[in-house]
Amino acid sequence: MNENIIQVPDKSGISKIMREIAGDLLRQQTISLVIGWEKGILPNKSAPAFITQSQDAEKLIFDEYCYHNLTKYLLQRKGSGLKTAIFVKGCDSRSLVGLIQDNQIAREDICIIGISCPGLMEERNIVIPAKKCEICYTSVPVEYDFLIDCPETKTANDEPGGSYAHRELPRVENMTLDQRNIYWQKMFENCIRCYACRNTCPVCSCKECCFDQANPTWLGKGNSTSDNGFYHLVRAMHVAGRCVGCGECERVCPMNLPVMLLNNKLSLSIEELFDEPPASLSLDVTATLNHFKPDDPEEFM
Amino acid sequence: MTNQPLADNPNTSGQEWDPKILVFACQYCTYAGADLAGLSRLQYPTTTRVIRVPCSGRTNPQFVIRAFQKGFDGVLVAGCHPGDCHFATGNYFTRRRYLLMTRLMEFVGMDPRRFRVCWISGSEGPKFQQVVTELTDAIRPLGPNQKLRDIEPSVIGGISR
Amino acid sequence: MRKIAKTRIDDVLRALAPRYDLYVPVEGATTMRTPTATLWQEGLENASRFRLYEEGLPLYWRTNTGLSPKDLFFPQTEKMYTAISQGKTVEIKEESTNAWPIILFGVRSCDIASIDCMDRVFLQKGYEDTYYKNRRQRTLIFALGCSTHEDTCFCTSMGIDPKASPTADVQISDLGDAFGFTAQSPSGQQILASIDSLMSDAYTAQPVSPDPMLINVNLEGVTEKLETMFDHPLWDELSPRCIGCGTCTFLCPTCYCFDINHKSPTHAHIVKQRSWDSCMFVDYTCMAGGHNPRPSKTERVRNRFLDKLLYNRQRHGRVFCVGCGRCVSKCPVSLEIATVIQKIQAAEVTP
Amino acid sequence: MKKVGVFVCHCGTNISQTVNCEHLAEVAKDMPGVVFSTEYKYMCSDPGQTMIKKAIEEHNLDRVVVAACSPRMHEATFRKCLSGTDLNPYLLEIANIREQCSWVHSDKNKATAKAEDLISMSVAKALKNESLTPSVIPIHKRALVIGGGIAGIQAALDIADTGYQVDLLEREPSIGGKMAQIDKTFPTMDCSACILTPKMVDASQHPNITIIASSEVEKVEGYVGNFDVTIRRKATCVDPIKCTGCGLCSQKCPAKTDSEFECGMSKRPAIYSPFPQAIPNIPIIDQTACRYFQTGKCKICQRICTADAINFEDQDELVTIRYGAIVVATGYALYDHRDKYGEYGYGQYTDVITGLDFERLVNASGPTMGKIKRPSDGQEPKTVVFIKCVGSRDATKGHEYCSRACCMYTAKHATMVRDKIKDSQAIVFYMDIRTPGKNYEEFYLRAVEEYGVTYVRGRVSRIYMENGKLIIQGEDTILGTQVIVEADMVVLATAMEAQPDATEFARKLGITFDQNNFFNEAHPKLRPVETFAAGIYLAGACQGPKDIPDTVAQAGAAAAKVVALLSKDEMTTEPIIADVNINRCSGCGFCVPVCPYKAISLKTLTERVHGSVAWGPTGREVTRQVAEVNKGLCQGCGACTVNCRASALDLLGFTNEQILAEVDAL
Repeated sequence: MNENIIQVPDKSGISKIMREIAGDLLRQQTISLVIGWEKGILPNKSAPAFITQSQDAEKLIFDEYCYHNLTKYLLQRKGSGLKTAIFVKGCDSRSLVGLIQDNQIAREDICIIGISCPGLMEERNIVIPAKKCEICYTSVPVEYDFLIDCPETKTANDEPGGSYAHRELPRVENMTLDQRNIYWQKMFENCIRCYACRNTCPVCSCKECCFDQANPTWLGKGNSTSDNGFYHLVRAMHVAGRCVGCGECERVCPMNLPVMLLNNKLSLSIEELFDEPPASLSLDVTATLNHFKPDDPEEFM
Repeated sequence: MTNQPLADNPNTSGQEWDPKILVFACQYCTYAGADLAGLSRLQYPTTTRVIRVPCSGRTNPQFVIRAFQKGFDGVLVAGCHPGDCHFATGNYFTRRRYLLMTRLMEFVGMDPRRFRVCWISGSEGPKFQQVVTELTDAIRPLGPNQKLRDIEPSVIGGISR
Repeated sequence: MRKIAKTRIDDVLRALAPRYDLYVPVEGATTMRTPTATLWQEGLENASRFRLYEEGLPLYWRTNTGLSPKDLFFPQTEKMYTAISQGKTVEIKEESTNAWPIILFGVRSCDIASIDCMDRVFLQKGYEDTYYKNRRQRTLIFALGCSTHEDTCFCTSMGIDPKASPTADVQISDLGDAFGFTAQSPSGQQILASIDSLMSDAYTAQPVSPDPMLINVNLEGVTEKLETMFDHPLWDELSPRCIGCGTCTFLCPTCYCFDINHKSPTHAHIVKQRSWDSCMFVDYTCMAGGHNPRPSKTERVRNRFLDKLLYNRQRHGRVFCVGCGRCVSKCPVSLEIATVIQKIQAAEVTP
Repeated sequence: MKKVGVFVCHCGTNISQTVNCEHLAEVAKDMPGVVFSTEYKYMCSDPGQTMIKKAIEEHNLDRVVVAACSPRMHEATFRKCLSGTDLNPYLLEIANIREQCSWVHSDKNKATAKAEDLISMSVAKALKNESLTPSVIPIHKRALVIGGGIAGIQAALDIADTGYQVDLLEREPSIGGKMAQIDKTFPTMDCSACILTPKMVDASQHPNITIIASSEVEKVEGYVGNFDVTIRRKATCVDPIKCTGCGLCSQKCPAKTDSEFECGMSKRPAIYSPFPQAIPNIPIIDQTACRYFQTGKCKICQRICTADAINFEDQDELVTIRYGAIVVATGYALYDHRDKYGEYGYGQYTDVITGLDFERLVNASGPTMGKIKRPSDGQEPKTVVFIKCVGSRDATKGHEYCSRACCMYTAKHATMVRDKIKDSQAIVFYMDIRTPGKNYEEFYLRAVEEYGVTYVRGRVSRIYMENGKLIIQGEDTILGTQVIVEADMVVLATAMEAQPDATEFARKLGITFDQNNFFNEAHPKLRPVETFAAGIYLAGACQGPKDIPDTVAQAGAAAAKVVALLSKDEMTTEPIIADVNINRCSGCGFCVPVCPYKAISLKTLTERVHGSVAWGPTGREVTRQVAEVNKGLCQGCGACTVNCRASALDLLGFTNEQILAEVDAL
């Protein structure tokens, strides 16, 4: 049908097509950078790759360890007018839409090469699907210029609400208030505030984060259970209605904290309260907290 | 009271403990309602503190968490009734934001009785009295808030003594 | 060498715990010391780390812990003193010190090497850091030789023997089904003597050796090469990938940067504290006027690796990488030191 | 180091009876930053204010905290006091220890402890206060009045008389509005046209008034003093400059359609002026009725027009004009009972008419030349029944509110029936009689006593036809009996309601509306003609149901506000507004949709990037967008500050730092 959709026989064929497209784009010289993945230091490690020369396109790969949501790297080119091509999985594509909606990148500056994602694997245990795939809403990118279509594509949860199925969510919701408190106290206590979750989050696109500011001092440099709680709750509110569920925050956490759970809870609440679809599925929706309905639920009389 | 570190908060035993309540009041409705409560000499607990904001839409959820961190036992965010906002739409955004915020707070184990959002108009002096009194009464049996509270020592990890 | 069956290691810990503050490697799952801690077990596992020993804690003996033991001597946030204003006067309250002895039990060779790095910074540079010293000088270290390794480990490349740490007070060796204990200092000898009744002889036992490591890097000549590489295009090539988080620095057992700040629980009351800082953070070198001498990631990434491999060698006499593999494992974007050393070795330099 | 002075007021004994003011003044001295504190019986009095001024001078104070009554009471007073010194008035903070402390607590120790906390909160905030300066915006000296009814005409005349230019915008072909359709006015029984048409003529001849008829507001941009209003002049197909108003075209036009002005009770041509006294007296072509526009053939009007004024090619035209102030006088619509009141026949009985229909029936220039004839057969009705509150005070079918004018005009109508038809009977069904106006009660009594109008208290439950007669079935709640009346005609007093497009129009202007879609005044008592949008004022029934005297009075009031505004060359705006730190702003634009005043927009910056970024922007120049706050439009609500995740937006006077300082102070 569409000439920009390239069918591959199975997932092992994806890398080859990626190299071809990237090489072509760079040769045409309208695009000066391609962001994709390359092989890392270990067999179960892949890493972001930045390709500027067509001959380097051979480095590109796609395998079950290409977790990285690359879209936030586009902010480094913000406002330059330079054209960038970027590879996205289904989950990544939503954050790309989010970045466009947040006025951070211009659609016309980006060439989106989508990969309909055959699923990722847990890095430490190569037979278990990656955690982020459990809350997958769409493995096929929602926005693309080229699509590498892989028949092994599967979406874990394509029914409504499925993307809120963080494995911890029902368990924590069913806890008593005190149990939940202990659960989160522990999370906040163990957090080392390395800010990996924030820095990797594609909807945390602020120029200067409020947690880094000295005036006002929302949060000091010191680490305490209370301050860590402040950080996680506020971050959850800041991404409320915009979190695309790419799961990067939880993947990058060096302390293995269930960071994504708070966001997942809020996404679920948004669907229940305001009957709004998951964030950034298309370019023409408004973020939850940027509008209201006069007949929103009233609980505060 | 002011010059004492908060860690010295009186404990739950004894009748006289009243929870510390912080109210964020919009200046056009709730703050006026609180003033009206004063004009009508309506009595309410002395442990209520009001911070005046122009509109409930100015009340950043970050202020609320900060209040709990700093040792308040309950927080009330109050503004004009939806539709009556002096700034037309401010409180509709407040409502949306705090519908989420209340769920988030409960999800992390904060007792929902400690955190309320309420619409109190400038003519509802008695309602102001009633809401802060109810809030105080509801929190009293729960004791001082420890959740999210910034308790010293702030050391995490490390050799513990 | 004396030994005890692995299944009876709790006997040793139980015997030591009343006399020392005993810190042991604990799995992430149940580090919450509360009666309801079990609710955590079925869920996600946190990173393992050292905790004060308590009966029933699930101990982690497999490899090095997720979080290095550096926070025991150099806590992430440490209270320095408290200032309380009374009227117009200010009263300063210093933190009290303590002499109770500490045992750090089951530390791996890489982390022991990192403690040596920290000692060089905090104790041996002509100035003794009182906060660090107070904890360090009353600590006895029980090293634990590795019998296996993570995929990400590369201590052998850094010249470290995963099975032996001569500077530890006691060396524990993995004998398969038992732990073997060898005293390496008089204090170590004393402690071992006090628990000798729990153990039996292990004359012939050989410690289990780990398999060869998957990551091998060549450190040779790296320091010297880096001296010429300050303006090398390599940094421009590497830095875009960095996301500027503090994972590498906070997990790194040899990173020692801190920031002195304060918090005011009330406005009449200030706690001066110091907390870990990360050179990967944008505001790390930001000056009061707003100027930042390392304004972009290129400068920050360059600084981190020059610091690890060049500056610290010049300043403190050794490379500040012990091959623990934590950054290799946890850097969200695989911009870790092993890869970087390989790239440095491969880089072309014009003399 | 900042130097705070604390001034504790006793307020006579209002504060001091439950709060130990001397103690407060004593402990305040030890609060961080405080260098001076004192107490006094009445801080707001002259000696009190002098005390503050002297202390500022003697102790070099740079922040002032007054612990007294509510800031809503005396913040302005004390700010004024500060502006008489070297201090900026916004360096003041008030601790409310009266309304929110001494008056609501009785335990003196606890109240004093609370007052101490309140003062330390204020001191903590004051330490973060900064000098704020109002900004100055120019005032464009031209006003726009939207709506050419009596409200708009009056407002335009009043503004124009003071020498300012006014544009009077009307969407119909002529000004005059509803009042032009009314026959007589209560309680004086003046001929409505006789008092309205001179005003219309005045307006058309006034050198400062420009009437823009057949036009609507398309778009409103800008802010007080500087509104840029885009006006759509609808295609009328008649050149207003060439047209002499001879009326020949209307006479010869072969197409006929129902006359809106006559409530559909007579016909008008397709090229028409709505009524003989229309101003401007230029006909327009109704394209939906015009034979040429419908069939492509005719053009009779063009052929006979000696002035060559007919232009079938006429197109809508957009013009943008700048105004300093806007008066909204868009009037009301009448409640349509037909689809709601089944019991009154859903409009199927032609002899069940509305009050406005009746006005045309009794008007000498109306369809019956002033003879009361019923629409169905042109017979003179002998029994006329009036039903009040149709759609008013009826939450289930219509509106909850009272339409205010119906009691009086029904009395007027009933009087006219009795007056004009000698042997007639006028029966009024009512819920209550409301006559709150000068000479209104007398007028009603005259209807009952002199004219013999029968008033029946009760609702009509049903109207039906029997033997050619309308049978009105209702109850008399005073006698407690069923009432059945045979009538020839029924007149319904239908409710006044908001214009059908009121909400859409309000959004265009950025003003608010109430649950009934009437526009909101800024304060129901104290700012009855202002809206929340500075520079936009209300006149007449668009704000709520009103009779003519109230409408005219409100129009005059709105005009006075406009004149007060236009008389200044520039105005200062409240400095408590949002402020952008562009270094933090990422241009995400989340602030834009939450601003109720459209005060925030994004602008594009070009700047140099420091440091090196591989494959980053070449030449190190990037463009980026940042938020910009329009100081004239911002009203200081602060909604944007919360939606700004990066705290790039802050609200001066209520900054994040200030509020956090208050939270932290306890």
